[in-house]
Amino acid sequence: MRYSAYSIIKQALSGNRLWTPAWREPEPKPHYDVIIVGGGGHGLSTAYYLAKEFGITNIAVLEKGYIGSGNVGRNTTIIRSNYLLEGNIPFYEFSLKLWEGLEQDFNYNAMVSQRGVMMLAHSDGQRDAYARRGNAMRMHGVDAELLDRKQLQTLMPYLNYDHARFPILAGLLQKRGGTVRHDAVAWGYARGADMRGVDIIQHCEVNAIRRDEQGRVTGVETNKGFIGCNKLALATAGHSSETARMAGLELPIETHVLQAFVSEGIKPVVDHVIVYGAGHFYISQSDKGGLVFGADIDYYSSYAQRGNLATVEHTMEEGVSLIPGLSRGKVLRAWGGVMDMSMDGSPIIDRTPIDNLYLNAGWCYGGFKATPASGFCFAHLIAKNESHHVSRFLRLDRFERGHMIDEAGKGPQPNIH
Amino acid sequence: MASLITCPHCGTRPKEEFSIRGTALGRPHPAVSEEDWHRYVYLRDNPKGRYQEYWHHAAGCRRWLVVDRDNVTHDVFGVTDAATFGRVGE
Amino acid sequence: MTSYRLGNAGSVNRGQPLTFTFDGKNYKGFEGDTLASGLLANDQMLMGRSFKYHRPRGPVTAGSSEPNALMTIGTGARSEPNVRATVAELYNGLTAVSQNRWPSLTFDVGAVNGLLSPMLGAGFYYKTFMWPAALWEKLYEPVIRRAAGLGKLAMQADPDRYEKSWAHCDLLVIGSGPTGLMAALAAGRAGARVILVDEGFRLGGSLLSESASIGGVSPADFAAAMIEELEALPNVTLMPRTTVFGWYDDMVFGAVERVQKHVGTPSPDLPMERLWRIAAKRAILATGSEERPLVFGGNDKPGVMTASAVRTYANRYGVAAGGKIAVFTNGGSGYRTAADLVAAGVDVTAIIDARAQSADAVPDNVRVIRNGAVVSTKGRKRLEALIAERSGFQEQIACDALAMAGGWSPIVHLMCQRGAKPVWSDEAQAFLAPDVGAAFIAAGSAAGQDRISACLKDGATKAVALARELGFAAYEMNIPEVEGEYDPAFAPIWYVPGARDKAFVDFQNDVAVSDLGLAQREGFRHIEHTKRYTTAGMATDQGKLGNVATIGIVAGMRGVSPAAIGTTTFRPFYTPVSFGALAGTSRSEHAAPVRTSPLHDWAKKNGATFVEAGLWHRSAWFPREGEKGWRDSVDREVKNVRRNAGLCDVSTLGKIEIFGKGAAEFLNRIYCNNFLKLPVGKARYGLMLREDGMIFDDGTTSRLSETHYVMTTTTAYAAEVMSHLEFASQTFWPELDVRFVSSTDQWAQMSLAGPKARAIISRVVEDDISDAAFPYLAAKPVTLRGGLKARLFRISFSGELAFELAVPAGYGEAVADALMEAGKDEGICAYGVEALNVLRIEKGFITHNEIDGRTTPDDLGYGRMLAMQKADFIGKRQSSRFGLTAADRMQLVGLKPVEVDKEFMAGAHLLKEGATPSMANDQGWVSSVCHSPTLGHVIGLAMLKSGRERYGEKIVVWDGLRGKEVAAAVCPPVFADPDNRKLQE
Amino acid sequence: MSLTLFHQHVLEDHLSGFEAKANPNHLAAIRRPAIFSVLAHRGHEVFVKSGLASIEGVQVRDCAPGEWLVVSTGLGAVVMENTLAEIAGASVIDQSDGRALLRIHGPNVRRILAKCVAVDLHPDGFAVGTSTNMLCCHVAVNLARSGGDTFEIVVPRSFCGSVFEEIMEMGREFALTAAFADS
Ligand SMILES: Cc1cc2nc3c(=O)[nH]c(=O)nc-3n(C[C@H](O)[C@H](O)[C@H](O)COP(=O)(O)OP(=O)(O)OC[C@H]3O[C@@H](n4cnc5c(N)ncnc54)[C@H](O)[C@@H]3O)c2cc1C
Ligand SMILES: NC(=O)c1ccc[n+]([C@@H]2O[C@H](COP(=O)([O-])OP(=O)(O)OC[C@H]3O[C@@H](n4cnc5c(N)ncnc54)[C@H](O)[C@@H]3O)[C@@H](O)[C@H]2O)c1
Ligand SMILES: Cc1cc2nc3c(=O)[nH]c(=O)nc-3n(C[C@H](O)[C@H](O)[C@H](O)COP(=O)(O)O)c2cc1C
Ligand SMILES: [Zn+2]
Repeated sequence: MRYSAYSIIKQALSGNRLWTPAWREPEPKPHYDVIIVGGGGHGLSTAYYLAKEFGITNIAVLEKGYIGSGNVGRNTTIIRSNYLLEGNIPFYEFSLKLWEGLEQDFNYNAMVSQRGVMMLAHSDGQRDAYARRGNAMRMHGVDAELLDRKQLQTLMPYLNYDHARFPILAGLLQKRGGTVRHDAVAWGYARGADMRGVDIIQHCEVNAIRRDEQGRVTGVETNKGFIGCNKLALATAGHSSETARMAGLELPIETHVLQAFVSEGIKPVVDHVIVYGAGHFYISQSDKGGLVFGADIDYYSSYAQRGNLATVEHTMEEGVSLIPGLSRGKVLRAWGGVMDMSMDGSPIIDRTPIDNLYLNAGWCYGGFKATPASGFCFAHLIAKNESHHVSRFLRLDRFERGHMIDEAGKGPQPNIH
Repeated sequence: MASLITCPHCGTRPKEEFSIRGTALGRPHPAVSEEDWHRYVYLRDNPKGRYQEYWHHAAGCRRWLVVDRDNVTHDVFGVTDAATFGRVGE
Repeated sequence: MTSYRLGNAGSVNRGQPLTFTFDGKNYKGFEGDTLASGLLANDQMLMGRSFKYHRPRGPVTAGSSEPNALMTIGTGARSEPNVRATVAELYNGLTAVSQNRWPSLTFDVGAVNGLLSPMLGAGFYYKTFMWPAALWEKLYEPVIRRAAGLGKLAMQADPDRYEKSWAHCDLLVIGSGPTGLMAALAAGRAGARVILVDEGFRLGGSLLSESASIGGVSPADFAAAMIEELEALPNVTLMPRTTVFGWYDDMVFGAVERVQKHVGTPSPDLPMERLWRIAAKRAILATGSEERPLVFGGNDKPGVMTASAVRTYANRYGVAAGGKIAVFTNGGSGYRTAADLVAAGVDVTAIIDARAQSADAVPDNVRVIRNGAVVSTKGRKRLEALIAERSGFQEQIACDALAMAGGWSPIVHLMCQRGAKPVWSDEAQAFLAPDVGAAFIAAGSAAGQDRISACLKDGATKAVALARELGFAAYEMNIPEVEGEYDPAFAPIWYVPGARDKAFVDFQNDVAVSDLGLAQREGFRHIEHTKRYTTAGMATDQGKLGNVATIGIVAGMRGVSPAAIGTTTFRPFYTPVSFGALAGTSRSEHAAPVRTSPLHDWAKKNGATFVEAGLWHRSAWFPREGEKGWRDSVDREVKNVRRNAGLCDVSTLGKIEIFGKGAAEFLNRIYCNNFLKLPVGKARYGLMLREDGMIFDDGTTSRLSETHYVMTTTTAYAAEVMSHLEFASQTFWPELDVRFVSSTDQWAQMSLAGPKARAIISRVVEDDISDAAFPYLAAKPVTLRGGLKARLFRISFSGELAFELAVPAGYGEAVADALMEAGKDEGICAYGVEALNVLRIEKGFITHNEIDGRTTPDDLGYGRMLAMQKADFIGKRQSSRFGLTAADRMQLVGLKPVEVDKEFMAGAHLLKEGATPSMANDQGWVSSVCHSPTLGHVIGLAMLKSGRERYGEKIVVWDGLRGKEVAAAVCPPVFADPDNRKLQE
Repeated sequence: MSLTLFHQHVLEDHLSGFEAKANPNHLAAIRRPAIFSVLAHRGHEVFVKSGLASIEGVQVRDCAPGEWLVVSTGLGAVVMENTLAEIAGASVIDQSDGRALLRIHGPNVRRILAKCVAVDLHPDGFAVGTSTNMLCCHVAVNLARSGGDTFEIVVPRSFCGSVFEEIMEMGREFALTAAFADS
């Protein structure tokens, strides 16, 4: 069913009784051309683009929980392409372009809101680093502006200019950055994929990967039985090491928990996405009025979707330090997501040494914004067996070759990227 | 775990006193193969469940500890000084 | 206006009247009232508007699960939005205003949304606002965003203080009803350290609201006696006004105490709120149970409340919820409510009981409609009547309040925050607390006990068991006789269909049964999908009232048991917690501790401007009269250092004392260059790599004796380097005899640089520091004239003849003064980190601008330092990877503008002449830039592809971000004294 | 030329302005304690520890296995240095200027310190004489119980101003006062 204002009025007149499911609940077929493990943003968008752009529709997406139960449903919804390195900028910019046309493309309003992402600098060194980044973006045709303190004071008068421990000196603004409604992304891609014949199978957990004598992947064992496939694509985010291990593969990834928070609904006060450079705090306000924010990870390995009070407090300390006016607001809910922190902080979209096995992983806390491009490039890789040119650097063997894409410059310690 | 860690030297302390480094791996012999070095520096078993991890008691005794824990339930099974970890009977 | 205050009922202090305002109107209440009870006493039932449809709303509860009666309390910087009037303690002068309405609470334009409600059902926005695409940004989104939220946040700095505290106990008891009081007393008498918390401003929980006789006295008097005994026990801490909001790993509970939320003029010596982290050996969940609303058309009219709320208003606050109150019940609670109201003299029009029969006692003269149901309601801003139905016949019953009793749900929230899910019980028709192990157990009503007597017993028994487990000699408690308690048993009904009006499950978010149906039809069948699609349970009350009904109704629609549907995930916070409390003192200037140098005061009196460097405040430059800006000062300082001498505070550099017979070998493995043969009395520059072959930090290490070294690190990496050394020594090579301790704070360290440095220092130091006796890179203990022991290093970060003198921190200021005095005739000046930066750029020395975690020694021209012949050093094996040795890597170069009056800035990128700016053409970037007073123009350090082969090449410094493009010449990265002649002088 | 050099306490600026009269809850900043780090080398831990225990007029504070701070308000740094130098198997370094010594006591001292440290200081668990490193007001310090309701905190000098101010803030509700003391 096509969604529009017309369909809403028409359905309303018939008591909203005739709406149909956004996606089917099929039983798995014995065999698919492509099986995608993981019904998160990346798995669903991969299925969508495979069907829509590359003509492959005999696909199953297997999700162990409900679709969107992973990180796509628990992130702080920030989208941007303000990266520094050659391996990342073109990829994230491609993603941002796809976001810009997404609603029309999949006929679902995911509320892409290009309200601007502001990254604040609190020292000369940091300002120089942002200048370097802004110039790198500009070189690639990506929008970037460097604002000084005065301009910031006009744009965001509520920030802490006068009593800051770390003064606000400048800000790197990407106006085209912003937020997207997280759940709608999963649902929109799911609906779009389902309409094109993709089987979305929820509550179907992959427990093992079956390989033939040559070592080629032939299918997966699940709680719903064996399902065969020609190609197997892993898009399991924080669980990547677990699923890759089923094929005997060890990854440059450690799993960590990141918390996120939402405040009570309040009237609009924060118009942009703001990132605090003296800490790690980032914040935006949802269309319902909740301030959505987060900061550092909890630093220890965790597969539990919940975090620690010390990190909660630390987040609020940074928040109130940056925006003193938050103090009398109230935090409503905290949750966590488990993330695939990679060894250089950048993702992997690649074939693996194992035939028929494709990998999409290592998104750390930045993979939501990548959802469209990740799906598109992964679909490209699966369909054509070669990397899309914007994802050509995101290779699994880059560490062995010494071509790390280390945006933070922190080296091989995943929890500090 | 993640709220309180019992340091074998200092007693029970809040997470804030520690910094965390990742899997408690042994550093390979300097002469082993490229592949082994790559594995040590970049590849991680990253199991879901029982896990040994380096924690540094930065605000306490400044000893590196190995925290043996479950990364799903967050139960802690034991905390040992890293210098003696895995060296029993050495 | 009629008064709904009842004769002498309740425990408010009638001797202490209070005045307050709501929406500008004055009201009177009493001490002990909540804002809601105060308003109800004045017949002000309308207290808020719902989020989506702006429906008029009154309170549904008398507690913390309130979804409707949210207001903004206080004014200006002290105003707080979304306060639940049902728990806000009344104080004199309180001002409250209603929210989410325009222009007023009684007349709210936003209510037109209600007319459009058929089109605004669950998820409508996902399906529309897409055409034309351009309108989304311009029209739709701004409109949606403007409708967002409930109250307004003033966004001003908070004038009040907040603080945090730890607490430790054997037993934490959460909730001070009959269960919690008995538990606390049982363990307290046994000598255990007990903390009893309750979110209420008075301890006693439901005892304050119930009518019965416990041990011959009223529940409230019984509670008072218990509290008196508890207060007298030194090992028991009572914490009213404290909400436990979260249960974290290792039995740490987060709680927030509202220290001064209830006072008109807060004391500056006390915090507004205090955050508690309670580390408990054991805990008892005695949080009671929540009465469920019933779901029928128009169940959200102001005046429709839970029966226990109506009872609480009457029994505790002495307020009648209405003049004519009807009761809709599925269990004993409705009858008890009717009885209490009748006893207080309130008119009860009817009890509508969903059940065919029951054993509950009916108060005299009250009509009971059995097998009945309320199908809909009349009235707009206040309930006027209800339509009851029995066997197909409908009847309108006039009433201005309706007490609904829909059964009970144990409050198990906290126990489910660490992953365990509550368990559906068919018998209790409720979700019960999960088993989370022996350390944290539920008791009383939270554990499904339904009578006061049972709660008393359960609390006592469980606390005794826990206390004994911890080794305390606990004795069984005498459980007082309870008379006149009622039976709260019930028979669930999830939904009464039949009305045109919406039947709400989530009041604040306006989620109605029809939305739940739509979600099921559209495939959002998993309860988490249902929640996310309809937003049921996502409002400020987090579905405390409505979630169980939602689950029951969805189960009904699907023809399964609620057990098959399950609950959504329970998360902190139990009730919303202020940012302020969670942030505590760590905010604004106190966001992080400040580190001050021992030369801070010296710099200050010399007029320094300070800059933050990590946690430190460092002197940046020293302006003098007549200088127009910082550049003037910095230029002067630089020139003076090159011509005469300057004194710079370098105390912030990390200093690590390294001891042991294994220290030499250890350092040799830590640094990529050779350290084994460093002689005693000498310093050496070293590069430390990470294991991946990239530079980690640099600095000098000096050998003070065979087995004693002192290492200096950069200011920024001091802590990391220390941890790194400890890591290496404790985990890699514990067999090496080496020990460290930081002495950063012990020393005031000053760099004295410039051609006249030696002359000046020799006036202060007794030892011979001639070039022969104290050559370049000498490092030795010295004695100052007068006898003070110090350390002197002949190292330079400026390219000039320079010394670093370290003296015990307490003498720092005095020694710096002495040096300034000694150098007066030589023209000494103080210089700051800005001049230091210029001096090092002129000399081509690197900092973390260049070592950004992606550079190898060779990138910086230090390739020869890599002592690959060493058997081992950190970073050795990964250094030879292709990507780290490729010929086109970026290498450190210098840059000079082709036209000397042109300037460029750090952060610019590099392009070949004539190349268009694009990623493919990117040749590198500028890492450090300064105006060089020595050369008279801007100079820069840059990382350039194959840079060392390109000296002499003309290159474009491209700064599109700041609209600048300048031609520059690539040159070696050393601008001043390339042959190091000055260093050797 | 001989120099006469004045020694500055790090809290010099912070403490001027505080009333001289000590309230029941009081914080004293000790003017010139001698404080040394002692590090035992491998295999010498027990020996060094007993050596330290035999020195009179000093307090030995536990930091880590084989690491102590030796504190004295009576002995001067020179005497202390010479005494410690006699212990074989130990490395010793003067930290008297690198650390400040704060002594806080009073009936509410635990309530105040509970806002500064996470460690349970209940008298039953934290006996007189106990000492250990811990986080206090976001800074790593060494805290010791030196008497019934008396605790001593050794704070790195550069952080001392921050820690002092924070403790005073936490003591506000209990009218905490502060002053210098010589011992
Ligand atoms: C708190 C938080 C905040 C974040 N904020 C941002 C942000 O602001 N901007 C941004 O760009 N990114 C952000 N991220 C990162 C982003 O959410 C993730 O990188 C991204 O969602 C990961 O891709 P995904 O959507 O496919 O993952 P997921 O949604 O996690 O999908 C993976 C799916 O695989 C399923 N799965 C796993 N194992 C199996 C198996 N064996 N069988 C079947 N199914 C399986 C999981 O159940 C899951 O649904 C944030 C992440 C978190 C946790
Ligand atoms: N479960 C049932 O079926 C049922 C039904 C009707 C009445 N009752 C009655 O309810 C009473 C139950 O007694 P009880 O002692 O178990 O509970 P209670 O309701 O008397 O006390 C619970 C207390 O816990 C506090 N609380 C809840 N969550 C908190 C938190 N997170 N932090 C701090 N405080 C919190 C509440 O403010 C309340 O004061 C009995 O009188 C019983 O008869 C039970
Ligand atoms: C961007 C965003 C906004 C959210 N806003 C709300 C909100 O307004 N109210 C709410 O209860 N939860 C909100 N949540 C949190 C969800 O309820 C939920 O906690 C989160 O998606 C994680 O799922 P889980 O708690 O079921 O594990 C929001 C989540 C996200 C990602
Ligand atoms: Zn320790």
